Amino acid sequence: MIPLYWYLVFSIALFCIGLFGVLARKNAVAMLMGIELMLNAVNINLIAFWRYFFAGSTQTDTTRALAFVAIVFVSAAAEAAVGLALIISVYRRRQTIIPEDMNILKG
Amino acid sequence: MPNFWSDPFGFIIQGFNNLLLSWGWPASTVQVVGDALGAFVLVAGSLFFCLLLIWAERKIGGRVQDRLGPNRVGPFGLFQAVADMLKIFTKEFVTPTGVDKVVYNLAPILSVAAVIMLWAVIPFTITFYGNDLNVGVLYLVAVGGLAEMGIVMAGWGSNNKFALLGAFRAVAQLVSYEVPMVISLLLPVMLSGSMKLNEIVRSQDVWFILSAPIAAIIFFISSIAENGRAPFDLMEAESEIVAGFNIEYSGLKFGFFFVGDFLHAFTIALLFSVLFLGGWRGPGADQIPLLGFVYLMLKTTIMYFVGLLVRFSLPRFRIDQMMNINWKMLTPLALGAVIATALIDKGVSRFLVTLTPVLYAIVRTAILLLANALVLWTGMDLMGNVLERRERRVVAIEPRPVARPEPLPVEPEQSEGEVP
Amino acid sequence: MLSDWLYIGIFMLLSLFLPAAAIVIAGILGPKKPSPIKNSTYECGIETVGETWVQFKAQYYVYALVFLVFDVETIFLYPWALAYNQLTFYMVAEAVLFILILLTGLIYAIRKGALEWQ
Amino acid sequence: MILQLFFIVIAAVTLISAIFVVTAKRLMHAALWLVLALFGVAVLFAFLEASFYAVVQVLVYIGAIAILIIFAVMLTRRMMDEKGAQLNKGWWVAAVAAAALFAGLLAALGAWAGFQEGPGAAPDTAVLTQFGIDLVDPSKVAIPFEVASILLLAALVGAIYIAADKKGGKG
Repeated sequence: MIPLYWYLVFSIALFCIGLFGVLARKNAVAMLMGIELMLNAVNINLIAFWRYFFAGSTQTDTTRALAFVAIVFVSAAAEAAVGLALIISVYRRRQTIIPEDMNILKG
Repeated sequence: MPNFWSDPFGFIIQGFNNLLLSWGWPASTVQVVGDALGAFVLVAGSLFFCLLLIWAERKIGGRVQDRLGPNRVGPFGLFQAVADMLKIFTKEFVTPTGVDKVVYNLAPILSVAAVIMLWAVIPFTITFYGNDLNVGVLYLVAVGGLAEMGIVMAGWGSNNKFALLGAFRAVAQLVSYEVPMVISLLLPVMLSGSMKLNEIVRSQDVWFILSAPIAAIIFFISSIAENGRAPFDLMEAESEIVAGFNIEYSGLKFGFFFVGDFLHAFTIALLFSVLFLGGWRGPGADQIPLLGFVYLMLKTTIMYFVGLLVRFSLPRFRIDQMMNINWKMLTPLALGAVIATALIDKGVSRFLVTLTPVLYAIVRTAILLLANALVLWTGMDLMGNVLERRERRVVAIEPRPVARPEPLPVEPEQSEGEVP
Repeated sequence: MLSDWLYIGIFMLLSLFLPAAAIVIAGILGPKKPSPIKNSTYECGIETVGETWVQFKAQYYVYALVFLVFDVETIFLYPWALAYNQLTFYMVAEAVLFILILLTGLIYAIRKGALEWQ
Repeated sequence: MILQLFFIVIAAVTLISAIFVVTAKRLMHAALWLVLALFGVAVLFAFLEASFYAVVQVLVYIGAIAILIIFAVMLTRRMMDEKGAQLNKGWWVAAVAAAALFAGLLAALGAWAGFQEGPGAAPDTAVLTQFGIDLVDPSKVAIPFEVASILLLAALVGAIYIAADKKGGKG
């Protein structure tokens, strides 16, 4: 069977790739894609632990992990929705979505 | 060993498994090989079944529009679709320049695969069903969502301004019509207590169209819109942007968009009859599975025929009307139906528990029917004056273009006698 | 559980490969006579004007956005619908509150006119 | 044994497509690679026998969020953006930081005791129904259930207020 640490190593790798995406990409939408990858890595981690420790067990509340994953889904969706809305409105006013150019506050 | 006449599918599967086991293969590989073969039969079968659908659609379309439809090739024009298939197989693939190779070629395959994958979970008879996935209903909607990805790829991949615009209008329509579909599918799951399609069919002693008519209507309308047919066929409408997202396709790639289209029309009827018309249920369907299959096909052809009638008789909606229908009528109605059914059914079922099971089912269905009628009436009433008020205001503002003759250039009076 | 997904996986692979095989066969059978005119992008016959990347209205974004919110709402509603038969009236009322909160979101979008097709 | 082979193939495909998401030159390619990566994650959920979340992942991420991202990519296109380098100047600093984090987390993972755990008992099919009951059970997870709807409402209202173009389709 597949030992647990395979899933954990995979989710760490996916998380780091997402982090690299957020730090290195020039385009704001591409940064959001990096964030989506990181959130997916978190989901994989949660469900791996749920499956290996809580899934078939007879403990009382084994579905707490599932609720946690549902909340991660909701926050990822809300974050993507509002983030992209912000990017579009910035694009509409400043005609650019390169984070460097958005430095109006610098004064 | 089920005998052949009562259950041909079960007989063949059983016979095949025994044959493989007799060769001494381990049970797991037999199961995998059986799965693979079953899947192959279903996929290839649905592709060739599409030929029959194309013929049926053109024939019925002809009759509805008071003309004959194909009748040259073969008896009643049956082989017309086969002739079309052979012709389109030898058509040339014209790929324009600047096309994104992978995305361009993957789009038609994905849009057909999204439709065929729906067949994996459909229960045909009591013994023969593709797969009893315990998240069946959500799988249906998720796979339906993949078709949108295919359309986006087609629009973006073919490097054509109009294809891009057409694709995004199509995706906007599909995306907004998936909301009422997802919400209306909540009701069969609630009433049957399981997402397995087989379980939904088995718990439909009273057909769900009786206890959740609003969900049935909304599911049917939104699946027609999801399929991009007749009243909602803005995607490849001639009056709209050239030919929608499949401009730059030719030959079989273009053909596959329409194979997916025709197959989806039949699959909608199949899903509707499985979810709301009790699938293979009918007198004697439990003992003789073949009879169950006949019932299912009967219900599906009826719903398919209704879909075709709707397609060939209704004019096309404007895109803003289409969006208004969805966001102002279908989605609130679906949410209202779920709320009303949940509250009224849970509130009332406490008092009904003393009745006998049969009476309980009848009374509960009657109450649910009443709840749906109530929601429908208030919905229509609410919708009615909201839409009217807006229409009246709009009409009042705009000057009505009345055909008034142009004011003649008024010459001074005394020049009456001159010939202009 | 896994055998279900094995069947779905095989089904998915087959439904991707069979159409692809058909297209490859059609590619082999069909004639191949490319010509620059034939390969120019179709623009009702006239030359393509300007770059292909054309601008869009924010309208499309609002539809995808409302769809996303209602799609995510179903994550919570489907398990609740599964367990509907074993729930008490109070629990059902909680879920109805959940739906009502999101219904106000929809009504806000309708009143603000964001869902109109400009 | 075959299952482990499947897992390695799926994980490799997902990681490679994730790397392409991060380094793809054209933004639309990055979005399509993201769809493939999300699909790989959905298959992994199926491996972990959380079939509800495998289907929800396809439905929500690929059906909604990927389409939203593709719409946003389309709405904010400019010819000039495509030609320039997609990675900003200090990209190697980011690469080093990510690699350091990867090594650090691996070390922490190595130190953790419960490693040789084989998978526990498979979840029975009623776990989803139990999850449904717990969602509305006040003593269990009813509060996050309602808070999630408020979060969704806030996201919907905020995003609509920001995105709806006020000057009549100038966007």
